[in-house]
Amino acid sequence: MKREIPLFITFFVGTLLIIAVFIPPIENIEKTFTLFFDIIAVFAFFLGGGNLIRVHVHKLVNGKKDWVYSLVTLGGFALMLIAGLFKIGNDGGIAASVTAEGSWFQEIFNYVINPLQSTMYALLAFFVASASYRAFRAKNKEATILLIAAFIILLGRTPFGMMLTGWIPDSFSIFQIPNLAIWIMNSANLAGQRAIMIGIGLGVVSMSLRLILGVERTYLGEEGK
Amino acid sequence: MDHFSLWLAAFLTLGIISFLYKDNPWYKLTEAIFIGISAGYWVVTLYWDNFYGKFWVNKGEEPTLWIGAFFGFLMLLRLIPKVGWLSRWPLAFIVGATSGLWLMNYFASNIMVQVQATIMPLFSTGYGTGFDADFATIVANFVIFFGTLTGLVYFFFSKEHKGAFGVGAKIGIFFLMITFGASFGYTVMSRMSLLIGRIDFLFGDWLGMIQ
Amino acid sequence: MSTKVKEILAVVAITIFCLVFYIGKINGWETIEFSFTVSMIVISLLVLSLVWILILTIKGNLIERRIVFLFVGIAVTLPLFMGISQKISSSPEVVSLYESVDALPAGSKVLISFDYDPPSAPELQPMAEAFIQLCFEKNLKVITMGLWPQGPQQANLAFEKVFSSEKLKGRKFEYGVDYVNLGFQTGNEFVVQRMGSSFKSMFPTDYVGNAYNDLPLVKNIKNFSNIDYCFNLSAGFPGTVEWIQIGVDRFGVLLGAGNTAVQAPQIYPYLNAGQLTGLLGGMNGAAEFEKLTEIPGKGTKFMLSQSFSHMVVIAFVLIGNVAFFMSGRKSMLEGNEE
Amino acid sequence: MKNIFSIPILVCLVISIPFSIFAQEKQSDSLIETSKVIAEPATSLIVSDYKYDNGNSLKLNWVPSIDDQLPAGKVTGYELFRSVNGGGFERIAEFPPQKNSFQDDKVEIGSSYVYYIDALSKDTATSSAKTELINPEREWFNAGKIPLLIMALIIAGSIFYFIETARRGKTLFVRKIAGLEAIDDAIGRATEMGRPILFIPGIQDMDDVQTLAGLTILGRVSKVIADYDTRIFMPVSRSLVMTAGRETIKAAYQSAGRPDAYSDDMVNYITDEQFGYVAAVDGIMVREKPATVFLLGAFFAESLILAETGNSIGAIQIAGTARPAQLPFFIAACDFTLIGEELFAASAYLSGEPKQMGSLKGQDVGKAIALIVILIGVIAATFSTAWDIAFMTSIYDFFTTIFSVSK
Repeated sequence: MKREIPLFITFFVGTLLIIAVFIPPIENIEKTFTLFFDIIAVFAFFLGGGNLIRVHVHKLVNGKKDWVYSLVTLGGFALMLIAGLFKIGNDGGIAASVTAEGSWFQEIFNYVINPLQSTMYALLAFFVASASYRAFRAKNKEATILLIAAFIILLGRTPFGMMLTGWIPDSFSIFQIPNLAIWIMNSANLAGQRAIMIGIGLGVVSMSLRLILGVERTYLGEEGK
Repeated sequence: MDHFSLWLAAFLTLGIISFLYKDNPWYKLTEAIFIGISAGYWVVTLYWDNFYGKFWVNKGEEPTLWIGAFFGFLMLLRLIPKVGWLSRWPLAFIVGATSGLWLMNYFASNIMVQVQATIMPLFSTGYGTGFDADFATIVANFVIFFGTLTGLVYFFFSKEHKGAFGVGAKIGIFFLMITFGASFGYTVMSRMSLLIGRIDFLFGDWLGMIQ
Repeated sequence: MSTKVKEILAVVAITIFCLVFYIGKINGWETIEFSFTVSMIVISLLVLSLVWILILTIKGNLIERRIVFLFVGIAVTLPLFMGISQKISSSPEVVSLYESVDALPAGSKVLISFDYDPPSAPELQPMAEAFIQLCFEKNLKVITMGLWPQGPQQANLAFEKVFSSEKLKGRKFEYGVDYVNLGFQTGNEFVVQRMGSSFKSMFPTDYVGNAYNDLPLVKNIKNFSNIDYCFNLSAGFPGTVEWIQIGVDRFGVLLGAGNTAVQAPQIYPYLNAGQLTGLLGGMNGAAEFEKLTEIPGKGTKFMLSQSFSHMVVIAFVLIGNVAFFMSGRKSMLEGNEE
Repeated sequence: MKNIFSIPILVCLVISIPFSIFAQEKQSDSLIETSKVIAEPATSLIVSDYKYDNGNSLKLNWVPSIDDQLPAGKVTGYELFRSVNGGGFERIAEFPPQKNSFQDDKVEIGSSYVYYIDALSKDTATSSAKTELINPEREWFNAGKIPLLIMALIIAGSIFYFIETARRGKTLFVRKIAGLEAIDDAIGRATEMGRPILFIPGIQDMDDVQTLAGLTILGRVSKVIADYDTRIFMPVSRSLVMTAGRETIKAAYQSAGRPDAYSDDMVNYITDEQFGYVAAVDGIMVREKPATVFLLGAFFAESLILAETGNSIGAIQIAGTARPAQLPFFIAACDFTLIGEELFAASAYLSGEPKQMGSLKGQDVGKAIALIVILIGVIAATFSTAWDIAFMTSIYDFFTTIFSVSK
């Protein structure tokens, strides 16, 4: 029972969704299932959120190193919960949209989460540079090709490309770097993308089948019984 | 933006940037704020959008939604060790739904569409247009054709990359590398502009040094 | 002096610097702009330090990661102070986007989907502003929406910016008649699909809470067949790919897209297949579009900084490789800084 | 009493409406006669239910106007009008000259529709006769998707076939995948150094198949980890992934015979927010200094932040994703990278079970079919376009039909 029912559920749901593609009256069943997923995700959040609280309270109570930060995390979590669930500061009260302008929830998003998100994202610029310096080496043929392609696209997308190769006559304009960059995007890049996409498609089909048929069942904790 | 919110945003921005120097109390504080606030943000969003908006409001009209809620409830049974195994049901449901959905979607959009898109005449700009392609387009067509084929050869699992097959796979990996190079070239650009955005905030909006 | 003391001093120095300029800002200090000569000196200093990094790298081991970070920070910041402009070309996909919008008759309804959030704003916001302004200049009606929660807010920011622009200053735009912001709806690609049968079912109210039927611009819009053009600003999923797969393929909308530079390579196959009327890729695309539409904005302003940052990346790749070959390929392969 | 007088006025008004319309038509007719170019209308406009759908489309066919000749007929295009449930007519589509059919897939079951089509000339439009009232109907099988079904059956069938063949004991060869060969060494290294292993299953939820792929690999990896008695740590950004991750690791520890060594603390939820999660994982990396980092799942912009931070602490990194835009960064900053399909093949490969290996062989059949179809298709398209060879044209048509995805 413990073992067969989950396997059957996976098989049934998976097969139903595949068949639904061909049966017009139930072709919208995927929407219903997506809704189920969203609802399950909310319930699961009790586990996730609960875990977050547990971990940090644990640190706090045991006075572990850096417990202050756990306090801050818990405080932020609680603040956001109260602001959002009770819609504090919303003009329309509890009936208004939670993200209404002027509400605490939205204000905190704008002035705290927003700069944090953007800055964390922006750190990428630094990492791109250090990776370029350290890792993009013409170690072998493959790496060299990657480098050359990256180089042409980089140059082509900036005015430097035109500055470097603007002297090439128009009849050979394809060799001007910006044009070459576009040409590569539309040819070799496209070819590689397609091969990867077809491969991924087959990989997904195969893995999904393994899951639906119950060949792959590690996620259910079934292995080795 | 008033003074407080500007300074708060700047404080948090610099806190994150300080990580580049090394892990430090400022970063740890920023990180703690980030985790707490954003986790709270998501609970609230999930609650209002998914639970309230998708379930609570519509549960009368669409009784099937109760199945979703039931699965969600089973998920919570994890907290009771004795019946914890029941939480595998919703997991099984999710895995089944994801597999079924993605199988057909990927089959159609990644395999069928891409194969069909690659079937094209080599000396023309499109099907049925005659010899109308210029040299660059013809070369591009050949490149797409051979690149896609050899790229696929690279991914073969049941054949050793040896002999003629190995040569194909080798050429294939070259094409994959060009794709990665192109992605890299493009990506770098995007990443840099994000940093520019932040610096514009710091020196423009905050300190008013640039226009 | 111990490292700790130095670090604290640095923090104090930065704080004082910021305070001084902040107080200056409040007291109405002018913004700083380098003259041509100063700009050139700064540029040469940057180049010199790159040469210095090259020499260091060739001589010994790799320079420390943090120096790379510092250098990038400086190279991106300083150009924002420079008063030099640079030439901007125009790529075919940008021109075709412009032309397809230009061809729309006055009064056409344009749907703009804001599928991004603030982190992607530096790239996409300039596109949004230029596109909306172009629409208003051509007397098109603008309807905005978002598949991302923060999208509609970005739309409002863009509207504000556009209304305060020089060209449109004298004109009045009435909410509900000339433009509408429908807001955000959860459901990712399903939103697009459901909009295929009814806009109203997805957006019973607009962003501020007006009922759909109370808005003169949209009340007669049932689905995509009443929309003349769609434009999608996308930073990932859900975004351009979903709009193409559902909006274009199923409902036959005319679609143009603005993408972050990361997204753009994945969109090229669709552009190639004719499913898109045009594409703006990254800051470059934004700057080109601004030039075509003669609406200068942040895209153009950031371009110099952007070019510098690219030059730095290119320089770092070159330095890494030059050093790699000059100091014998083997030894550097194992090289680990710090 | 006043109201009584208004009734006849109202009646008169209502009666006069058709006359006023008629009058307008008359007026416009007379205008045309004087100077404008008139085109004959399109004829035989027929609407029929589109079979194979859920009652959401109708098919329209018509004979183009006799004035619609290429290159220079009077007709400049067509406009299609539709009325829903007896309401007013609205323009729903326009076409270039010579077009003679259209599929309206914006109809709803339960409503009735009437159409007419206008032939446009330079100055004016002439309308065809209206169609009969039609209701879209629902069908139980989408015959338009037969090609999709056939191809799906062929490819899924071959995967299934090889799974079965392998199950019956036939050994199938699968080539080495470098990243996967390195897993044992990477875990061994962490054991030697006495440092933990960090596993990151991407930042998407369980509704992304890449996350599932990551978790299936986690199952294999954590079994080895249990054998080596090393610590594993898995911060996740989704509650569901946390639950599934715990379940997976627990099972692996059980099957390795070490259920006592498992603890729920191995898997922790951080936050759903993409960059909040990244900020936390970066912190964990520099503080815990894991010896080995696995990055397997769906990654977005954070790929390089994580991979570079992992690199800076000197960890061995094994990464894999199906997102092409992130692959170059993994290739640059990680020691081994699973590219696209390899990510999905990994758990089958690592399991070492014959039936799982069989599915990989099945995938190869799919690739072989794609290869052959592209090869023959391109040749056919080339010859057909260039020299108009009928035989080639039919091959081309066959392949494009078979690989078409109907909506």
